[in-house]
Amino acid sequence: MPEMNIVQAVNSALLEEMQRDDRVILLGEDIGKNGGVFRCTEGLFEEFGPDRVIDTPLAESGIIGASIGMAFYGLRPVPEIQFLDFIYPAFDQIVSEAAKFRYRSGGEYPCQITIRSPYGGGIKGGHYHSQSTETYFAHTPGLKVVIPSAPYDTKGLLLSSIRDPDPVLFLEPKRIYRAGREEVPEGEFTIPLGEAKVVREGADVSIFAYGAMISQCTGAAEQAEEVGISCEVVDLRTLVPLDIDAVLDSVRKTGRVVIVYEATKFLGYGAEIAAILAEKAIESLEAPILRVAGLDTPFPYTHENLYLPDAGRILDAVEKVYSF
Amino acid sequence: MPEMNIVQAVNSALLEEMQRDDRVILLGEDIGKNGGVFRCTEGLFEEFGPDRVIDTPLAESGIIGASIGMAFYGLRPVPEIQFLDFIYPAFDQIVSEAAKFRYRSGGEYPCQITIRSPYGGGIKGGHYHSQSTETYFAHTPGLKVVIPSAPYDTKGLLLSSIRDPDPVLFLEPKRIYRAGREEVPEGEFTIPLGEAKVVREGADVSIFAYGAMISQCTGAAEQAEEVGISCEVVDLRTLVPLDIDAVLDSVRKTGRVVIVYEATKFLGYGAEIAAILAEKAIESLEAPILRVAGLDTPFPYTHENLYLPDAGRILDAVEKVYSF
Amino acid sequence: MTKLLRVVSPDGKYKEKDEPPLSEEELLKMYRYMMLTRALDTRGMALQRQGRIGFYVPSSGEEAVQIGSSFPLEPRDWIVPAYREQGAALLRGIPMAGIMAQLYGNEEDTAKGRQMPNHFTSRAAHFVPTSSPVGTQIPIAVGLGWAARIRGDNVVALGYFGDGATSQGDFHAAMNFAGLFQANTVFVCKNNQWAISVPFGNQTGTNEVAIKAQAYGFEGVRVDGNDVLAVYQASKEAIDKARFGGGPTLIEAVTYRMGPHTSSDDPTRYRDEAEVEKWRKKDPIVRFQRYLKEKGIWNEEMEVEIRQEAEAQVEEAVVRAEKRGLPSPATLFDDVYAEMPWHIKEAKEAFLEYLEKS
Amino acid sequence: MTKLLRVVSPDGKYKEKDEPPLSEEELLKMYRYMMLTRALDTRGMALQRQGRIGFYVPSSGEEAVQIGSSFPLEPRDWIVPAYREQGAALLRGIPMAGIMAQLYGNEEDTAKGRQMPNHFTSRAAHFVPTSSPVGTQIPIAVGLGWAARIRGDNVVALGYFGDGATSQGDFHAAMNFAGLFQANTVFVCKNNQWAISVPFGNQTGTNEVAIKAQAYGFEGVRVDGNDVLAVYQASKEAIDKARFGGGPTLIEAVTYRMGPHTSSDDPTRYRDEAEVEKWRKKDPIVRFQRYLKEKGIWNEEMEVEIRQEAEAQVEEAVVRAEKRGLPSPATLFDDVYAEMPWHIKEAKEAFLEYLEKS
Ligand SMILES: Cc1ncc(C[n+]2csc(CCOP(=O)(O)OP(=O)(O)O)c2C)c(N)n1
Ligand SMILES: Cc1ncc(C[n+]2csc(CCOP(=O)(O)OP(=O)(O)O)c2C)c(N)n1
Ligand SMILES: [Mg+2]
Ligand SMILES: [Mg+2]
Repeated sequence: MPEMNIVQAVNSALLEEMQRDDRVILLGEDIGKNGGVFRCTEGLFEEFGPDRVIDTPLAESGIIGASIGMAFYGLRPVPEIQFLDFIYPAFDQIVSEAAKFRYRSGGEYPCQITIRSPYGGGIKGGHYHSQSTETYFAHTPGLKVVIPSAPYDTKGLLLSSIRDPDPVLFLEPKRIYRAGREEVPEGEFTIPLGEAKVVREGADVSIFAYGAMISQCTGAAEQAEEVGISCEVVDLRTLVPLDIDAVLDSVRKTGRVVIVYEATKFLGYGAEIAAILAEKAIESLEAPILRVAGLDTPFPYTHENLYLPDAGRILDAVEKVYSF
Repeated sequence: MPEMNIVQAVNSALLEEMQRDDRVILLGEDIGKNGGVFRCTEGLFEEFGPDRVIDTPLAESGIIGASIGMAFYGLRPVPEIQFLDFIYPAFDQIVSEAAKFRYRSGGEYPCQITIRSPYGGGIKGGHYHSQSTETYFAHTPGLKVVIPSAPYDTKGLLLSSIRDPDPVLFLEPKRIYRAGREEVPEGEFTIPLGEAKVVREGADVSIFAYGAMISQCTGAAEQAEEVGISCEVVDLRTLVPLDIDAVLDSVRKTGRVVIVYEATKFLGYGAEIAAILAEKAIESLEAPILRVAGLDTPFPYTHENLYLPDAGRILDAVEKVYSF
Repeated sequence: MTKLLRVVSPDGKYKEKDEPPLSEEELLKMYRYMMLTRALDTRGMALQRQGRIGFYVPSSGEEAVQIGSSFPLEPRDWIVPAYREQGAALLRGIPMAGIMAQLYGNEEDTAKGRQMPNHFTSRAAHFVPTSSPVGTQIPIAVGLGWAARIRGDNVVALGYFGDGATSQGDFHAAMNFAGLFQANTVFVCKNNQWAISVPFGNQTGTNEVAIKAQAYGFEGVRVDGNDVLAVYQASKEAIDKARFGGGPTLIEAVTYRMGPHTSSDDPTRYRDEAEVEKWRKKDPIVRFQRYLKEKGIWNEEMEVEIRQEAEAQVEEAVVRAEKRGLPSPATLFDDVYAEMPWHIKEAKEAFLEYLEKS
Repeated sequence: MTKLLRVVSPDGKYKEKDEPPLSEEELLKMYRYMMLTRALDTRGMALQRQGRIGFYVPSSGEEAVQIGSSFPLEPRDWIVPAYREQGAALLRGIPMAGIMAQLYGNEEDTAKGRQMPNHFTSRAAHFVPTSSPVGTQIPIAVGLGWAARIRGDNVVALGYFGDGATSQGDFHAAMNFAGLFQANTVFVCKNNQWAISVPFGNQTGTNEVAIKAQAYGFEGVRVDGNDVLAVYQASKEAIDKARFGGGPTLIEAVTYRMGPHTSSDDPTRYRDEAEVEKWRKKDPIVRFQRYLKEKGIWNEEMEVEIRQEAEAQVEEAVVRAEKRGLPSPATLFDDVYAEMPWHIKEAKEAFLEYLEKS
């Protein structure tokens, strides 16, 4: 099995799916000749030509709106939004249109598109190349939201997303695009949406996270181990639908919870996890639920490392819930 | 003191503030000659003329973008978005621009605009004249979010919003626009942002809500009283910044919590309240935190009454947390 | 000012050389559908006033645009509508019973009572689900026409929108994509002079819509929207052009919204009755009737028959709709996703349990 | 095709009657600022390559557009920039030290290190905080110019954007509002032929930007963007017109992005060196130099002096910036709102406590 980083895993998934299914078509800004600003679509323009790998004008609402129409026609568009921060011209198309077609047509108009977009901090991108605004989408019924944290999962989840009959927002943690390689199968291979993954088992504290935060969490878990705290790290992988069983199973075991996400804390995705636990698992809880998250400010530049949760802050929270 | 409904309270606040401060200017669709589709700006066009009550073309991003520029120039724009459901063409202007100017200019460019918009269900408006998507805005640092539930508060909060140096999203629960009248002062009178109001005191269960849900909650509280459960109903009034003291005070007293909101349950505003309580008040909690909310589906038409929380569903939750 | 195309003059006169090659049968079909649309609108407003349906959006005055522009379409083509396209929906083959079920939001509504009246949808008729947000449908129409072009199919997408919609960013993005990628898309702007209370003169700094196509490198045409044959002619040309790889066209159909914006609107607040009166004299149905008479294929008897048949069709659908119950509450939870995820399932169960209990 | 305005030919020749009425001093000021901008860009890229700053957006090749268009502005006027307007920022009066502090995101940055390099802001200079999203600045420029008009002030807002930005919905909404309300706004489209890797020919179906103004009922002009006097001339006219109630103008300045899109970009992936070479020969600084020489107000000595002074100014700012520390972590929490709400206060306290501890 070849070793790949996340960029290569994305590329490999796209390449294979386009070979397998000629309805799959890519469109976005700078994805053609340039191969994407992060090179995720490298080589695909050469392979499939300008009718299947389309460099569009600079208009996200055009990209998503056209993708919806293409999906109705029977194509399988996989639009790219260059950075999640730039998705807002298409927000109306996503939340008012793509998300609602199946419902408002009584099931007659599914909207099978997979919107890929790099997101999150850690590349010194400041305000507009760093944000994690998955809440906007996870709060919108009709959309699925998927976020991988490693190359293997990236490929398997992206293939599932493209084949999924519902609109999927597939967010790629750009900070770890090239952070490491692992073995990724070539050929047919998928990972079902809606299944979390326990990346590290533990008994004392459950840490729930996704995307680039996973490695920070496992880092913290290792440090916690040294001081005698056993952490379980659960990678949610799919934010909608959430794998509720994985969450509850872990909490029933540990009774202590830390939720980690890069987004602004207030109403970030972790708020929903905490709320679900406050409803369904209050009797299991032995400590307050702590959230280690981005600050409730716009995303900064110079001090992004202070803004973003890291192993240190996570460990701090783990110790707090453990010693509560 | 004159009696007013919410529409009249909005109108009165706008009229007086425009008389007091000639920098205040209104812009939006159908707000001039037509007086607004809900008549909130009735008579103002006649009073202040087309330079201060401006009927704009049909482009929300133009309305909000222009308002931002006007604010920089020194005006105090109060743009109207005809229905919250139609705010998305302006979403980028709101979340990427208005919300971030103060921060990204190091404080040199405050962005004093108050965006008014009717929101919420209950008028048989289906998908696009009914939604409660306050989460999108409450999750965006830099914005304030205000939602009144009665005429008196409407006027006092709207005046505070217009004078507030930060961008405010002022959401008007259209379902109760004309639901009832109460005495509303004429002339100088404001209610500070960030202060919740206990609309009914109680000892057993805290109900947190806002907007049109308040009357459903007090209705449920009355019914609960009959079966011997004493409910405290807290009207949050300002969603950002949240009045944390009011929330914690109530929970410390009752130990049991029901949160009510019309929005989609998943990641609705109540998720944050639950998450805050799971962090700060877990020792006070004597029961799971229940949320009575809109369904996790797009907003329906025929069965909107089933979609929306009502006194019955709220009472059901109250009984559950009470008897836990 | 772009030249205004016209085939039939207000008094029904025409030059033979201008006439599109339509058979008598086709002409009468057009007329029937215009009458049917008018009958539906008249009844729809009445039903709303009587409190039997919750809301209505009349299209009176705009029958010629709807029927003329959608008449040249083939079944494999697509319509991407705004909310005032009931005439096109009928012509496209959505049955009157389906229209009425949607207006009532009852159990027979294929969309399960999920949208306000006038938000029609049909897969079979290639009529894309209507949306309320103004302008969002336009890029979708481009996507359909573009997909057809990419696949090499001679299929066209026709997108409708109003004069107000031309101010939206989505109009611009759509036009620009269509021009650049030569999508098989025809844009029909129903310039009915009003966007709720805003007259066209306050919508944009130009005094026409057609000229806006120049910003995107393709043709804009202006047509008398109350002349069904002129609309047909322009649309047929544009549709054929798009079908065979000639790229998009923007058609501005100059017409008038004779009624209120919707049943919730009171136009006397913002427009003069005199203006309405002026346009009422240009009624597209009357104009077409005069033409048919001029051609000798219309008479009073026929008129009565067509009117009665239209009214009967509407009446029958009303009777049927009123007999139907509401969609079951359980349907509220369907179709959010292809498969119901746990949180919706759980909510559904709790909900049905609660409903039973209460 | 809209006529391309030009004052100075590529070899520096000109007709006296075409020359704008600028003094020798003014001409040299322009030249100095163009040279200063070039010096900043050269150094900025180098600093990034050396890892001393994190990112840079060069404007090389676009000096004439920036300086020519902002030169006619008065202090009370406003600039609403994109991210490639450092020349205009300098001319507008943001000191080089301020520019450098922003690039370093250090404690002297008035925006407290909160944005990426090249996102300049200054209230004193009426230079609206730069944003990354393409196009969002355009409606804001309209709001400023419209407010001036409403208040009856002879104040102008000048909004910059690229050719790529013309595809965005916000461009459309802005142009439409400006045309309808006759805002005191001048739009300067820097058509540098590229939007990252997308050539202008793949951006839209027209082969120019200026024509797009017709869709909004006002004038669009095309000017040789590498001819600072032509840009000045067109901008001066448009600014005066806007100032005195004549409404907006769209200026398309045809120029070329000589460098990469940003320091993160590798243009060899998508464009031919031959094309760059062709445009390098049209370097706006060289052209202006030839003109000044032709007029007899330039010589080698002066050139050396101007260059050295520019470089020295940049160098001094670099030295200063590198001596400054980072903004204090506590500043992270300021300026979200005018007053800090409890949840930010609480996070700040916890955060500072944690920092101290660790
Ligand atoms: C994005 C958006 N903004 C506002 C509205 C409210 N609204 C509904 S219809 C309408 C006017 C539309 O005018 P036009 O496009 O001319 O179509 P017409 O109604 O005349 O057919 C407005 C403002 C909306 N539906 N969507
Ligand atoms: C809304 C949005 N989409 C995408 C991007 C990513 N992006 C940054 S600059 C750019 C190209 C801009 O081209 P143009 O407007 O011609 O300006 P130029 O860079 O040539 O000065 C793109 C696609 C962005 N910043 N904002
Ligand atoms: Mg209209
Ligand atoms: Mg460019």
